[in-house]
Parts: sequence; C-alpha cells; structure tokens
Amino acid sequence: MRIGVITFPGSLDDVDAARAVRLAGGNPISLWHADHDLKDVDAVVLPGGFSYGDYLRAGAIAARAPLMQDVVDRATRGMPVLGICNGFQVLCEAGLLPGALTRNSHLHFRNRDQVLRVERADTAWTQDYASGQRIVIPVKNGEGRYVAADADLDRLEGEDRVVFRYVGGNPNGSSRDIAGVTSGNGRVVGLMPHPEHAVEDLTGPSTDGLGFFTSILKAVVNA
Amino acid sequence: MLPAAPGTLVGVSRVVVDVVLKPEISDPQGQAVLGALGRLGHDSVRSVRQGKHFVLEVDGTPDEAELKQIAETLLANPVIEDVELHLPTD
Amino acid sequence: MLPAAPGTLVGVSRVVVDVVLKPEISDPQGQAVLGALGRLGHDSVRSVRQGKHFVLEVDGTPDEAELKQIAETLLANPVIEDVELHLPTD
Amino acid sequence: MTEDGTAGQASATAGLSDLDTGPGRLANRLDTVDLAASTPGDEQPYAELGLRADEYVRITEILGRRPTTAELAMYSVMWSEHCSYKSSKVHLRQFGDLPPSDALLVGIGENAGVVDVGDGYAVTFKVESHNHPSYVEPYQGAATGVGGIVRDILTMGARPIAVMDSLRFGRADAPDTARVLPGVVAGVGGYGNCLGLPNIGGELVFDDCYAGNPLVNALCVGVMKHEDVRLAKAEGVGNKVILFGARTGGDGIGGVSVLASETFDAEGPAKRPSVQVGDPFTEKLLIEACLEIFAADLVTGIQDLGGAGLSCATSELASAGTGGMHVDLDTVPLRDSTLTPAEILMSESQERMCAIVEPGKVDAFLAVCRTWDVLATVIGEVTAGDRLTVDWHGERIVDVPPRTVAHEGPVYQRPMQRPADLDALQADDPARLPRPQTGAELQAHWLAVVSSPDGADKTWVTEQYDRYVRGNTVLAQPDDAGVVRIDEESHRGIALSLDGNGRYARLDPYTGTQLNLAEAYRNVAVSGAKPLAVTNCLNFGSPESPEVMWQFAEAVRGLADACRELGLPVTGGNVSLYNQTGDVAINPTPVIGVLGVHDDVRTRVPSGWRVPGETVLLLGT
Ligand SMILES: Nc1ncnc2c1ncn2[C@@H]1O[C@H](COP(=O)(O)OP(=O)(O)O)[C@@H](O)[C@H]1O
Repeated sequence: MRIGVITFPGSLDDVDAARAVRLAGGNPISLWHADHDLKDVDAVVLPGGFSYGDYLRAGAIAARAPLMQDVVDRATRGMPVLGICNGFQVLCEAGLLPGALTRNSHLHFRNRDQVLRVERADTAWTQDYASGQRIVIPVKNGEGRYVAADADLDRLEGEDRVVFRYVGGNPNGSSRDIAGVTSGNGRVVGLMPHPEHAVEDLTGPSTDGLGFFTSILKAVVNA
Repeated sequence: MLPAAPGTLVGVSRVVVDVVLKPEISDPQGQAVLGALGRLGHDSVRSVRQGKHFVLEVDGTPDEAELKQIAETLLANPVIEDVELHLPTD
Repeated sequence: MLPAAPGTLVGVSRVVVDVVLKPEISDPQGQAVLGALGRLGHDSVRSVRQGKHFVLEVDGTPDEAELKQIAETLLANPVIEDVELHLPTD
Repeated sequence: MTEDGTAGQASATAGLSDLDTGPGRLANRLDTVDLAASTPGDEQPYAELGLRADEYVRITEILGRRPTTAELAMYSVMWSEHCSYKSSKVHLRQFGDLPPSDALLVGIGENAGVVDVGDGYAVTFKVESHNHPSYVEPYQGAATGVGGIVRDILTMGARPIAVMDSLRFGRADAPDTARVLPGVVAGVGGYGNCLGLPNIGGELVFDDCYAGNPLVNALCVGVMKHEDVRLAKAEGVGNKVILFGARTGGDGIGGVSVLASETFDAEGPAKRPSVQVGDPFTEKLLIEACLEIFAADLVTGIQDLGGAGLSCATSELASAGTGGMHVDLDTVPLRDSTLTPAEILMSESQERMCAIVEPGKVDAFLAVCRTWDVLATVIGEVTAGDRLTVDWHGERIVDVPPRTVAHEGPVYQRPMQRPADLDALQADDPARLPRPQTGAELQAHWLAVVSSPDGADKTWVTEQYDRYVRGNTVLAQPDDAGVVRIDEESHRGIALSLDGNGRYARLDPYTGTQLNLAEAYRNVAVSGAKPLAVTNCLNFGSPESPEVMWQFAEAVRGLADACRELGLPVTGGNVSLYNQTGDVAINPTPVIGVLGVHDDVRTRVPSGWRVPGETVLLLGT
C-alpha cells in the first residue's frame, strides 16, 4: 500500500508521518512539493511543520505548490488525503476543507497531550476507531484555532462533518471544540493534533494515533 | 502617476494592501492589545482589531485587476478576511 | 469631526496605525510572499514588506499625543519597527 | 565561532559609515591597501571600535603600515572579548590540558567538540549565550541565539536533533521580567519549533541579580556518523569559497566589538542597538541543504557566520587551512545596497554559511542549494601563500595574515582578587535565620517555599516548546535529563542535562561550579545513561573587575579539576562576560551541560514513581 507523504519547504513531521505509515504496515512514499508527480500513491498525508515558516498565513503558500494541484484534482475524485496540523492548514487554504485555522486564542504555541473524542468513525482515516471513543494524542501548534462563520459551522455540524472534538480543555480556542473535520465524502480529513506522534510507547503519550494509519490501509484495500 | 518621490526608483509604484479579519471572526491579538491598553490607563480606546499591512513595489503602472487578484486570493484568506487595496493616486 | 459614518457609534472615531519594519531590518515574511508571487507568475512585483495594521475605536475626539504614544510604545517595537498613525480627517 | 553580540550600537554603525568618507580621508575615496601604505599618519577611530591603543599599535606592526578601514573593522571585531576570548583564554587552557579521552573525536577549538557514542555514531553538542541581545529585544534575541548554536552544530557535519535552554531572569514579579520572560520563551520556542527541533529540557531561575541582564543560554545537540565530521578550514589552492543562505544586510554591525565589551546604559530607545530578525524558515532550508551537501561530499571545509560575520568566517577558514584566501566583496549578495565594504565584512546577518568547494563540485553544490531555495554565491577562492585578501570595486582593501586576525589576537592575564565580601558571605550561616515557632508560621514558611517561582511548575514555559517533533524524544520535561533515540533499530540514544547555580558559585566559585557539574552528571546518570562529555557556558561580570576575574578563574579551575576526577573531557563551550545589572555583576553563573549515552534507550529510567508498591531507597549521604 503506497501512502505518500509530501515534503514542503519547512515541513517537519514528514519523517514522523512516514514512520507511522511504516509501523502500521504501509509503504511510505516521499513526495516533493515542486513536482507534479504523485508516484501512483493510494493516499496522501500532508504532514505537520511550518511550511514557508508559516509566514503570511499558516499553510497559505504551500497550498499553492505545484503538487497541490494534483492533490486537489485526485482528492475531488476520491483519493484519501490526511492533513495533520500544518497539513490541515494547507488543506483549508487549498479549499479541500472548509474553515480556517488562526492564531490560538491565548496567543501562545501550545504543546500538550490532548484528549480527543472521535465523532466520526466512518471516514477513510478513522474506521479503526469507535464513534465516541476517547484517544490521547499530542497537540502542538500556535495557529490551531479553527474558525468559520457561524452559519458555516452550523452547516458543517448539520452535515456531520466534525470528525474530532477536544475534550478536557480546548487547547487553542477552536470554535465548538472542533479538532478535525472531513470532506463531504469522508475521504479528506484534517486535524490539528498529531496522530503520528502517538505510535510508539517509547516516544509518545500513547499509541492511539496508529489507528489513522491502519484505517487508511484498510480503506485503500476496500476501495 | 505623480513624479516619483525622491529616493524612489522611477517606474516603480507603491501599492498598499490592508488585510483585516471579518467582523464576525474573533481577534485575540486585538483583544490582548485592548486589555494591555486598559491596564495602562488608556480607557478611551474601545476596541482594537489587528490586521496585516503589505507594501508592494510594482514595476511600471500597477495592473489593478492583477493586484486585486493577488490581494484577494493570496494576501488574504476570503474565508476569514477582508482586504483593502490602495493603489497610488494618479 | 465629520458626522459619523452610518453604522458607526456617535462619538466614536476610528484610528488606524500601520506598523512596518524599519527598512534595514530583514523581513522574512515579505520575502516569502515575494517568492510565492514569483512562482505564481506575478513578476511585476519587485518587493513586498509585511507589517501590521491596527484599527482602534476611540471614544470622543482622539487625543493625538496619547495615540502617538500608544502607537510608538505599545503597538510597535521601536527597536525594529516604525509606525504611521492615521487619525480621522476632520 | 560564537555569537553573543547580535546587536550593534547605533553610534558604532554611524561611526563606521563615516569611516570610508569621513574626516582624515579624502571624501568618497575608498581606503585601499595602497592608500594606507601612502598615508601612514592618518588617524583611525580604533578606540570607537573598541580597540586599545596598544592593540592598535600591534596591528600596525603586523601589517607594517596602518590598517585600512576594512582591516580595522576586521581586527576590531575579531579581537573583541567575545571573539578572541582575550581575558578568558589563559584560564580555559586547563580544559585542553585534561587527560585525553577515548570518546573525544574532535576536541576544543572547533565549532563544537565531537564525541563517539558507539556503533559508528558521533554526537556534537554545545551551549552558547545570547544574553545581551535578549535583553534588548527578547523575542528576536532569544530566537537568533537558538539559530546561532544550531548552525554551530550543523557546521560540524551533524544533523541537529534537539535543543535545550537555560534561562535566568530578575524577580518573577518585577515589571521588566514581564517584558523579557514571555518574549524570550516565545523566541526560543518560535525558532526551535520552526526548525523542527524538540526541546528536551532546560532551566528557569529567578534572581534579582539578573534583573537588568537576563541569561539566555541555548544548547544544541547533533548526530552524525564518524566519517561525516566536517571541519572549518580552507584547503586546496583553487577551491572556491561559497557564501550561502540569507542576503547580507546592515545587521548588528559592530555588535561583536561593542556589545560584548560594554554594558548597557539606560538611555532611551533611540540609542538602542539595531537588532536582527531571525528567519527560522531560511535556517531550516539551510539545514536540509547542508545535510544533502554533506551526504554528496561536496565540501572540503565549512563555517557558519555568527558574530563578526564574514570577517570571522573567512579569517578562521583561512587561518585553519593551509593556504591563503581571496574574496571579491562585490559578489556578496546584499539586502541593502548602501553598505560599505567594512560594513559588509562586519555584518552579523543571520542564517548564512560559508563553504570551501572543489571547482568540479561547484555546480552540484549550487544545484542542491537551488532545490532548497537557498541563495548561494561563489565569492572567492583558496590561494597559494598565506594572505587573506579582499577586493572591492577592483581595488584591494584587505591584505592580512589570517592567523593574526583569527587565532593570534591579544591575550590578557587580568588581575584577580578574592572578593572582599566573601568571608562575610560564607560566614552567614542559615543557623541565624529564625525558625518557625507556631503552626501559622510554619504554614507561612511552607507556602513561601512551595510558591517560590524557582520551585514552581514550569509548564507555562515548556508547553510553548515542541517536544515531539522528529519522533525520537524518549524523555523531556519534567524529567531530570532529556533523552533522545538516535537509532530506531539499535535503540541507541543519548541523554543530556543542562544545569547552573549562580548562588552556589557566588558563595564559592570553585566548589559551586563542581556542584553544578555534579548536578548535571547525576541527572544524566539517573536516566540510566553513562556520562561521556561536558560543555559549558560561563556567564560572568566584567573581566576588568579583579573580583569577577577571580571568580572566573576559580570556576574554571573547579570545573577542570572535577572533570579530571570524573574522567570527562570538556568538548567546548562559550564565555559571556560583562553581565551586570547597573554596576553590579551578576552572580557568577557557569551553566554546565553533560552528555551521556544509552546503549538501549528502552531501559531509560524516568523521574518519578510510576507503579504503586515500588520500594523507595535513598542513596548517598
Ligand atoms: N527553560 C526551560 N526550557 C526547557 N525545559 C525547561 C526549562 N526550564 C525547566 N525545564 C524543564 O522542566 C522540568 C522541571 O524543571 P525544574 O523544576 O527546574 O526541575 P528540577 O527542579 O527537577 O531541576 C525539567 O525537565 C527541566 O528540564
């Protein structure tokens, strides 16, 4: 199973995302932002980091990278895409996911182990979880506050497109405790916390993050 | 175009783009400034909103349509921000 | 002061403060935007500098001296930034 | 090369721009080597640039003529306290004289020492101060401090894998602490997080003595294979000198000489130094480009540009090499076209590196830089002979023996004297303090202790740092040592602790420094690691004060003796002098880092009890 991991200038957690794919039993393929080459991957992960230093707006410049045109194109035809942290920001800036991520309400970067509630266990990236399950994975960002106009948030909730919510404290002031959302077809998922940092007992707060990567392998097989 | 200001290269114009958060989007940075002003006794300030201010130097006469597109699609995120484009007055 | 614009509270004026990096200070953010513009084919843009844009609502007639002090000491860091204060024209 | 003097004072900058055109020189006439030879009597502003009269005389003797403006600039920055270690050198020799250690692959003197940690892996680590710039502009000062130490580690050929920070401020409730602390913490986090380096520990201490002079010491650790070690030397006649990274601007000009040798005065913001703005994104690209360049074996020598900028990088590369070097200054990419040649040589613009590359590899080198969007320019070449020459607009403005600039600066044996108040301080025994007599008093004491900012939870700080990035952090806050895995297959890893204690050192700098080392050593050992090597950052007051100089000498002697006792090499470090609030020196504050190795990080021992029913033992006295 070929799972692509894109490296943009300033991507940081690309090595971690690739490791998580490998630990889940997949084959991580590194993709370069400036190529127009998705290398026949079955799904794509946009990793965390500070693409282009997060200058201008987090994810804004990376969203205009050449490879993103291919990602948008394939995603609209059903290819699964996961955006983690900076990757989520890129997906919002690229218009693949609704809303925007802005400066944390307390104005600080915050890194902590975060409890999330899985709201949708039927997306391409979450089918190994149970709906309502609580998982602990790290959150670490300075611009992770999910915002959209109220009407848009209502619509998003009405369409059941919130995939994760923060519980036990909202780390960044996100509207309605939203930690992650999905596209209408459940194939594109973005979230601020980092499942790829919770895949080994030795280095993470839990191994709760592995489910993302085992889920996608199944989703790809069944597709 | 007016004659270039002293020190400005001839044929280069200065375009300013201000980007502000839409009124319905909360602005913690502006809030923090307002809080600090209150603590320092500047009670006459009622609200503060913080946005971005871009100064672009453009070759030749600015192409308004192009700059509008730059401002609206790259410099601002239309989901949460509004832009004001200020071309040099000529 | 001119009559307040529609929708504005009577007796409240709008003051704009633009904060820009001093010319000798490097501006990585502006550089990154310039790079992106180049890659997107907007070659006529020669330079971009990114600053901050504050919009303050102030009770009554703005006190220029007070606002100047706010702008220069709180909104900007005088070590690396310059400010431009725009009072409402009356 | 180290980097403390980020910011130049406005006056020094002005002084320098005047130099090329100023009084005593024909208006607008470039000060060339020829001109210097024909106008030996011209007055030069050496004192404004921080040089002493006898130092200036020595320069004229070395050159056999007066220096040109550009040469004067180079000597003044390179002979500053900060770059030349002129007051500390005679003492620091004790570290070099420690018995040889099998683990040491590269010793003191290079950008950072390199230690063998087994399985063919080598680790390089170093701690450095950015105290003064962090007081002036806390965010940028701290951020560029992290940037500087990371480049030092990168320069050795290593991939930087983690950072630590040791911070000291005035009282927690002092108004200026509210200005300085949040900015410093955000700056350390902002830069390190954006580079993708986990922060694995540090310190946060409050004491009045740091009120006007916070200490911001940053450590970086990097890992490589033995064969990947790179050195800062220019070899091979005809090899090209390539400058890469950010453009050169008017940042921190004169900062090294002025800032590192003078203290702050409380004059308003107008006179404040110009500060540099860090660009961690560019540095991240620089890291990736360098690692690709190392992997393809495209450089013969490399040096980062820190304090003293090009002056330092070119003279150090040439001085450590076998030949000379020539640089065409006109080729240096500038951010500000009005810079004078002397300013270009002194600029401390961040995120720049200098490499020596064989002619046949230049194209490949430039191609890697293009991939990573890193600007790279050939600015000169290695020459036969032993001179460093620099041309500007076709005229020679520098012609010097590089060793005299980089490695043969002045060395002082400063007078020393035991502080007059030391006996009284040492006699001031806690026994004289009143004991709580009532329950209420005891409660008040207890509350005072548990609410002390030094003992408080540090989460407000550490939450602003990414501890997870790279996925190899085994232990970080709140553990006593940071532990990082360096090999996923063999589970080999390293442990690091960074500790200081200015109060102990004030009471007795010799023993206090040994206690600091012992603390860091214990922290590494209790994680289950074997301690291997030591780095240090020595934060002291003015070396011109005999009492401070005595404290310094005692601290160095204490550290050297303790390292001998423990069989540990000192692999490098940094000296920061002239730290004082008003006229009062800070407590002498050596900050000591100990590196240890874990053969298998899965056996690490975390701090704290995890399983109910475990037995508690107290070891030691
Ligand atoms: N400035 C800092 N940067 C990073 N980590 C820090 C910093 N200050 C404290 N820490 C970390 O927080 C934890 C608690 O610190 P501290 O209370 O000083 O511990 P201790 O008292 O056990 O030495 C340690 O893991 C330490 O490394």
